[in-house]
Amino acid sequence: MARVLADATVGTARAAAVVSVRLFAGAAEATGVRVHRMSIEDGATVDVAFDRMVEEFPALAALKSSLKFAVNQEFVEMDQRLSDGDEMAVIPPVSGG
Amino acid sequence: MARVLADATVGTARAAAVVSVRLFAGAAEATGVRVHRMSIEDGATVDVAFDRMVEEFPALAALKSSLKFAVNQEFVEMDQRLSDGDEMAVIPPVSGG
Amino acid sequence: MARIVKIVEGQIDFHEALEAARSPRNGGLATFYGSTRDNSEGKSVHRLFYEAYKPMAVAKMEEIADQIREKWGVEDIAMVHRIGEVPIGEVSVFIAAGSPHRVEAFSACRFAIDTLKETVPIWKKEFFDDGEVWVGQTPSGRESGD
Amino acid sequence: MARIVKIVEGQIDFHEALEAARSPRNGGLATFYGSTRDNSEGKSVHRLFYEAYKPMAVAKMEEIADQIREKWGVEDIAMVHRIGEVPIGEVSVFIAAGSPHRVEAFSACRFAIDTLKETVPIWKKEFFDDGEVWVGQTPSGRESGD
Repeated sequence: MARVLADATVGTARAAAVVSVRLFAGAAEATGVRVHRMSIEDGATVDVAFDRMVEEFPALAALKSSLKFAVNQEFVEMDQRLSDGDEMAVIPPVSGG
Repeated sequence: MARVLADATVGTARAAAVVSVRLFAGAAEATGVRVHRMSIEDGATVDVAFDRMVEEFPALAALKSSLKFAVNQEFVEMDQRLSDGDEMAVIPPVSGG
Repeated sequence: MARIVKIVEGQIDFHEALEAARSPRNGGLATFYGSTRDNSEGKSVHRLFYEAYKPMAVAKMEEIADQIREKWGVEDIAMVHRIGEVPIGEVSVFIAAGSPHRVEAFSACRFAIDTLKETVPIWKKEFFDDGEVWVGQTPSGRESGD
Repeated sequence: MARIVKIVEGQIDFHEALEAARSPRNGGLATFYGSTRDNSEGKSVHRLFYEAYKPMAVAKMEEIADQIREKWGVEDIAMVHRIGEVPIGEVSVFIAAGSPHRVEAFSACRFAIDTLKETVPIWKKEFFDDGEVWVGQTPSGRESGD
């Protein structure tokens, strides 16, 4: 999926960004994945990137309302844009302490 | 002073109470006394007992406004009455911790 | 007279953390030990496991320490979180805050644990007789109380 | 899972006090260490001495522990005050309060030290280069800040 998209991106001359997405706790368990490298249009939002993740890992859909997101270890809103090399994190409700 | 008073008390057929007064910290240092046994009319107030203490130990006068009093290890008001065998304590501002 | 912020596996070194928050100029030192309880919402907990997004968790803890320095002038602070398997009754998080005066020490300590629980990416999983759950993310969507 | 209330000479046994406030049902344990500072209102303090009206002080501390049990249901509490000469930087008072939830542990610990400082008949004397003073009872009549 990501690969097809990357190729399409190149085809339309838009720059591609490779983003690594990290998943934790319930999100990691639901998907069976802890790190997922994804190719996406440069400047795509976290929202778009998460939708791509859901296409690949449908179990994430049920969790969406409880999740927060971080980019490069800072919490961000869903409209945050992503650049090549960014680390995006899917953050379930925290429960440390 | 206390002795004279005790004799007077007997003379007028009022019962005498022997009270021990404990002094601490600045009050003990100002007077040089830590425990003072005093004979007083049974039912006399803390206020009266303290005035007797001041007659004997004038250095207490300057401290009066900062002092609290306890009888038998409970804080009391100045109008608390004293009985034979009571332990009265002169409590400077506390500063534990 | 120092700051310690870290995430550890295995038992927390309380002595080291306390020493960081101590100083001859500090008249007050407030600490908090969070430990794993043997029950949760009436169910018996057998074991616990903590997971962290380690670099971000440390960064958020440093951020909390920065906020504490700004809010109360408290610089002597230790914040240590344990991850991995934590036996019931053992300490999972330790906070120590030292300050010349006690009000600031308490405020800093309380703020540290409250904010840590809200913002630091660490997750706790509880194992019961009949299942397991990532605290805060239950099927019903409820969030953990404390 | 116990209550410890005492006044000691010599170093406080922190381990014993912490153990009293610990329990597998307690998820939170808040502590406070009050120590003697090397300065007071800008003056260098050389040494400190604490005096107590011991039986009344213990009775008042027990009363505080009773109030804490009534207010917050916190039963696991240690309150230990050191008297006599206390070297600079050493701990003069230690409080530990354990509770299933952290809010009650903090409230209990804070209330214990605040109330102790207001009501328990213990007095501190500070020795400076140029004199000595019973804290709270100064010639000017001012009371100590904390």
